[in-house]
Amino acid sequence: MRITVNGRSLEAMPGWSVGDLVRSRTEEQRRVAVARNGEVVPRGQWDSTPLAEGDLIEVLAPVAGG
Amino acid sequence: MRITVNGRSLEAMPGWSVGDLVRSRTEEQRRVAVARNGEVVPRGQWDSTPLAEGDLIEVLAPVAGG
Amino acid sequence: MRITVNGRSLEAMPGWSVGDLVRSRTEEQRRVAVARNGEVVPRGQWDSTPLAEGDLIEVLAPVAGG
Amino acid sequence: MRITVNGRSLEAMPGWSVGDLVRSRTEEQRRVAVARNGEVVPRGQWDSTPLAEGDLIEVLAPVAGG
Amino acid sequence: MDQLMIAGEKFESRLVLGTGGLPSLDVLDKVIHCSGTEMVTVALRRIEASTSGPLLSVLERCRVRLLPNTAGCMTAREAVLTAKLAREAFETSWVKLEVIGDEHTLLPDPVELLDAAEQLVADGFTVLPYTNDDPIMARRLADIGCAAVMPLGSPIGSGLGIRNPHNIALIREAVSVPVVLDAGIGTASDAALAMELGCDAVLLATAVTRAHDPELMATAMRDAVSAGRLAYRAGRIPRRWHAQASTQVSGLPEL
Amino acid sequence: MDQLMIAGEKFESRLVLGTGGLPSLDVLDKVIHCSGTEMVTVALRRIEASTSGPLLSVLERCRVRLLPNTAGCMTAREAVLTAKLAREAFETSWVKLEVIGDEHTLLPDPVELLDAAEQLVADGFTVLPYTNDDPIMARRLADIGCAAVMPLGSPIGSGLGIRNPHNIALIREAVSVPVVLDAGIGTASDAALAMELGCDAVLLATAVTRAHDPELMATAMRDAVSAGRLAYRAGRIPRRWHAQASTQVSGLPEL
Amino acid sequence: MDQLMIAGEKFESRLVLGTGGLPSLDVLDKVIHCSGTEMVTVALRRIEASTSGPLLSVLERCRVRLLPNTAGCMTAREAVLTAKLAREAFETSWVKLEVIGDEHTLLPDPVELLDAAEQLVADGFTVLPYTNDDPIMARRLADIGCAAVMPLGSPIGSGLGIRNPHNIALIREAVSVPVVLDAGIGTASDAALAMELGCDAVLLATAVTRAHDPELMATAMRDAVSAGRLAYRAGRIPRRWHAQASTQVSGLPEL
Amino acid sequence: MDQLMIAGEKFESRLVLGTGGLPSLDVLDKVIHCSGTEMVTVALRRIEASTSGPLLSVLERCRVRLLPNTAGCMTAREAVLTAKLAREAFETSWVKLEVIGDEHTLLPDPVELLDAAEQLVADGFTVLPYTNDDPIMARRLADIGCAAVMPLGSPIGSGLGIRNPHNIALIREAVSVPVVLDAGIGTASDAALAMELGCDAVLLATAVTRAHDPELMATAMRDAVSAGRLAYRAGRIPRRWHAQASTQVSGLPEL
Repeated sequence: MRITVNGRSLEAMPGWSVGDLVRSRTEEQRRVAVARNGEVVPRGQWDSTPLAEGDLIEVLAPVAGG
Repeated sequence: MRITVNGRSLEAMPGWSVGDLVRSRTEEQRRVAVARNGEVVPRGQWDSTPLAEGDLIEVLAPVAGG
Repeated sequence: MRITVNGRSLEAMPGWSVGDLVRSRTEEQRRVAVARNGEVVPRGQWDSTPLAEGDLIEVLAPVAGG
Repeated sequence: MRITVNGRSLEAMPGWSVGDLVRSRTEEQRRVAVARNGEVVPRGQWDSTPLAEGDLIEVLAPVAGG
Repeated sequence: MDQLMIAGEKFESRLVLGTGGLPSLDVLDKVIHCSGTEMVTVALRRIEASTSGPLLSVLERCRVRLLPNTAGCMTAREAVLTAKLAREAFETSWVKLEVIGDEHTLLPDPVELLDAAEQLVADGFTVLPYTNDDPIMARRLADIGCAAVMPLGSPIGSGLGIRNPHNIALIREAVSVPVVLDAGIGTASDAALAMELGCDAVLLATAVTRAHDPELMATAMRDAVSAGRLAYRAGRIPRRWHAQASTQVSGLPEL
Repeated sequence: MDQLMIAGEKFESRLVLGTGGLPSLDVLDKVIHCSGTEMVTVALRRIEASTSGPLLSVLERCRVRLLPNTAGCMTAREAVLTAKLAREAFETSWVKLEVIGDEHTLLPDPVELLDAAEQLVADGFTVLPYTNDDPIMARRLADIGCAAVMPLGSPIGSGLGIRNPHNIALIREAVSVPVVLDAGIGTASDAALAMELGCDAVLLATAVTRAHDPELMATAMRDAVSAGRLAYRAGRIPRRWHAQASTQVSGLPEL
Repeated sequence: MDQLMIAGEKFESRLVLGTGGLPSLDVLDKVIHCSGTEMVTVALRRIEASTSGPLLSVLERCRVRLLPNTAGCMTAREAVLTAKLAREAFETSWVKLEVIGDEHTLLPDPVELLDAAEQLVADGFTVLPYTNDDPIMARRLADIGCAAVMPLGSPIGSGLGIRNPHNIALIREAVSVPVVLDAGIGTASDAALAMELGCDAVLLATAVTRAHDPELMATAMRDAVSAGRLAYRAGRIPRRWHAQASTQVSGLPEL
Repeated sequence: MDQLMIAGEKFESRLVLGTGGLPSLDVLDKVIHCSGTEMVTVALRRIEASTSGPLLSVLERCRVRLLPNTAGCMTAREAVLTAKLAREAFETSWVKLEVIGDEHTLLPDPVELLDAAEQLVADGFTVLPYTNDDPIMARRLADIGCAAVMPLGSPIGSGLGIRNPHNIALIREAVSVPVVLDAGIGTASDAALAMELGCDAVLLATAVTRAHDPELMATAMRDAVSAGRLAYRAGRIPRRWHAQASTQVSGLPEL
């Protein structure tokens, strides 16, 4: 199942959820936000949100800003 | 038939047209423009545009402007 | 003996010194300065400096200043 | 006879005048001014002003200026 | 020749003159003549309040292009209707588009302005919008098809000159249509500065019409716009922190 | 007519042009012609370094008054001697008196300047001193008999314009002789501003001679000085915090 | 006490600090401490590019309110989505709303900004929009329910200070919500001026983070904001054309 | 520590306060306390016109150094005599040397000032001259042995701020003694700017004493001088024509 995460295309494990994806990227999940196909995925729905073919995912975290 | 012309309410002669009204206000009709109920009345349609009860008419002419 | 003190002409007691004059003007003599005919009269010489006919005396004291 | 002309030391012909010197420098003598030992030598006195040992001469001419 | 081109029209003069504020219309033709302008702004008001007779005879005699404005409008609807009435009255599709957001500052309302500009462009008008000095707004106005952009120097009639030259220069970078500095000019050096910043023209009214001597000031503005434009084309010297001698040092005598 | 009068001499043009800094003398006559100037500054240098031939033929052809300067002098003694040599060479008792206090800023030295000015006035010269923008200095120079005062706008050749317009206006209040803004002009609006502040003339060199196109800039400066002078005479509008409508509000339709 | 109140929240400090541009995060807590700020801006980026760990531990230690921004967004849609993601990540509904119209000037796009602001206000956000210095735009943003308006002094990171103080003062007259001067501050006097113009606070980043010594500059900005606010409250003296003696003339001796 | 050193004396505060112009002396100690100053100016007047009692008790209680001025003097002779009388009265050889050339502008007279300064230096005074903003004058005053130079920002009591920052910066380059910006400060940002230009201290009176609330303004000035000094030491960012992002672009999501 091909999805795009932070601009890079990759093969996602079948059955993976947004939560699985986030955990695969960082241990520190506080302060992380996820957008899926242009919509926010609230933290509470990460595990109940399965990844689907062609998903566009952005996994974001804090940086210093002006 | 009561109409409002340039903000003042008045009794219009029955059967009067926009053209009659303009001529009653000025000999010099060049450079004059007329709005009726928020729409332009083109010069060519002045005489074929009868006044109607409650019409809001603005008869405008040039002034110096910045 | 006529002298001028701070712009006003007056009759000085015969035998008066600069010190006598200053004391007649103020009890608080600290911070006071005296000019006689365009020269400073140092505090230490007030009593040994007699007034003379026509003296121009300025008795000055502090004010707030910019 | 050594003199200094415009900052350069040179041997002047015996008997030379300021006028001789100027003529040796330029045909166009209009608009030229001469200083000798810190004094102006008026044009009219060029020929009657002999050069002397150690003279400091400045021969000046116009330039564009701000 | 260095001509101004707006919507395919050529102009020798880069000064657009507003006619409002003159003590009397008697001097209008002299003022127009002294200014050398080829385009003047006019407006429409209720016929009882108008002065059309003398005004128009002067303007026709002077053979200047008329640029009707929409002064006093505070909504896109009012401005669009006023522009259409002006097209009827003055037989021109050119319009100085003003949509005011506030009666104290007479500053333009960007939202209503963009709305009105889009409608008028779609209706075939040649739109010259009076706008704030925001480069992004200027680019938007150009993008929707305005024939020029007319950023303000400062509020109308304030005489405060160009408060933000940096923005005017950025507007010049941002758009390819002509930039006309409109509003705020107080005196000649303001107009010259506008042109030095790269403006293609200057529009002013009050600075001339309410000057102590309108004719003299009209001449001053003619020369100021010319001076500023020539200086812009001539390429000014760079600014230096220290001095640079204007008379050669070489050959300096020892006196 | 609105003529400039210095030491009893009448001038139509209020622009005095410095000739230093031109890439070549070939354009000098064109530059002078475009600027409309009637008086140009010149200097003396050692004859080997001079360019008198071409320079003078141009200046004579242009029929402009020559104003020799004392550029490069740092003491009253040098300046006075230079002025006397210039009187010989150029057959004029007019002098632009420069006594410099510092080689980086080329700012005038007030003490040496006053000393030199007094000596030259006593010797019958018509003295036009290049001075700082201090109103008290200007008044002193006028009081000792200078024919005009020439305060700087900013350092020579810096192109920084008029750094302290307030002082220039105070100088105009302080003296009755002509005030000539000298040094610092970078572009046309600077020259216009100088005249609007009440200066009687502007002296500039670098702004024109080192511009990308000296001829165009010379024309720009001619117009700028004219514009600024006319605006000064015309009487500008007051500055307002808020706006003032330039189109009448009475008769505004309800649309 | 003279506290700043935004959306019902009280602040002792009137300085909002942007954290971007520091050479390293090691000095962040010192800089925050020196500045005395109680609110700092943060952003979201892709997790690979982020530095969340150190950043957040510092910010939590400093106990400052976080103000997420939408920097880099060029449309209302991007900005609204970014604000919602930030609400998730930072658990705050406050947002510094930036919608940029141009990548060179980073100036805000008024149309997209108003659109985004309306959507976010409707969604319950506390919206602090980064806007141009147009008083009409500021009033519109306040009217649609923004908690404050944040007009620019000049382009982000330019250090050009407040290019148009007149507009900032007009904005202060035009709205009743807090006015936060955002962008363009270069040095301490710029921040003091912002407060003297009536701004309720100053937001700056680059001026501190890219200064040669960020800690010293942070302290400078703390004092500058305090100085400007106190001066605003103290009521400055009027400007005079001439002088007014600061030492009494009465009693002056004749020496 | 960053101390100010004048004539071998150390000062923690870089603000020198003039005491003239207060509505009443009751607030003087509060004003001095709020300002944090360590040196205040005083003057001498005929004893009938004086207020010495309250004034001196306050000043002694505040333990501030007294800096007598020569305000009102128009010749070197008057100024020198006044300085000597002040030395008697205040038992200090420090003097703020003022020699005024004009009663409207209260601008210093360079000729009389130099003359007086030379006499007083020769007589062992520590001379702090109030001078114009001419770098050459400043250098001459330093060269003859003044302990500091005190250039004006604008006329005394005018509140016009620093009319020519360029000259103040050039003065800082020109002399090695402390530079104290004296006269013209109107509000906090003016004082901060003075320090950013490299001044070592600021002397002001009217800005505080005639403010609507002198105590608040005294505190404002304390913070402003601190802010400007810190900013000067911190090293400000360069000015840029365009913007520079304060939030990283790398990692920007595609939303």
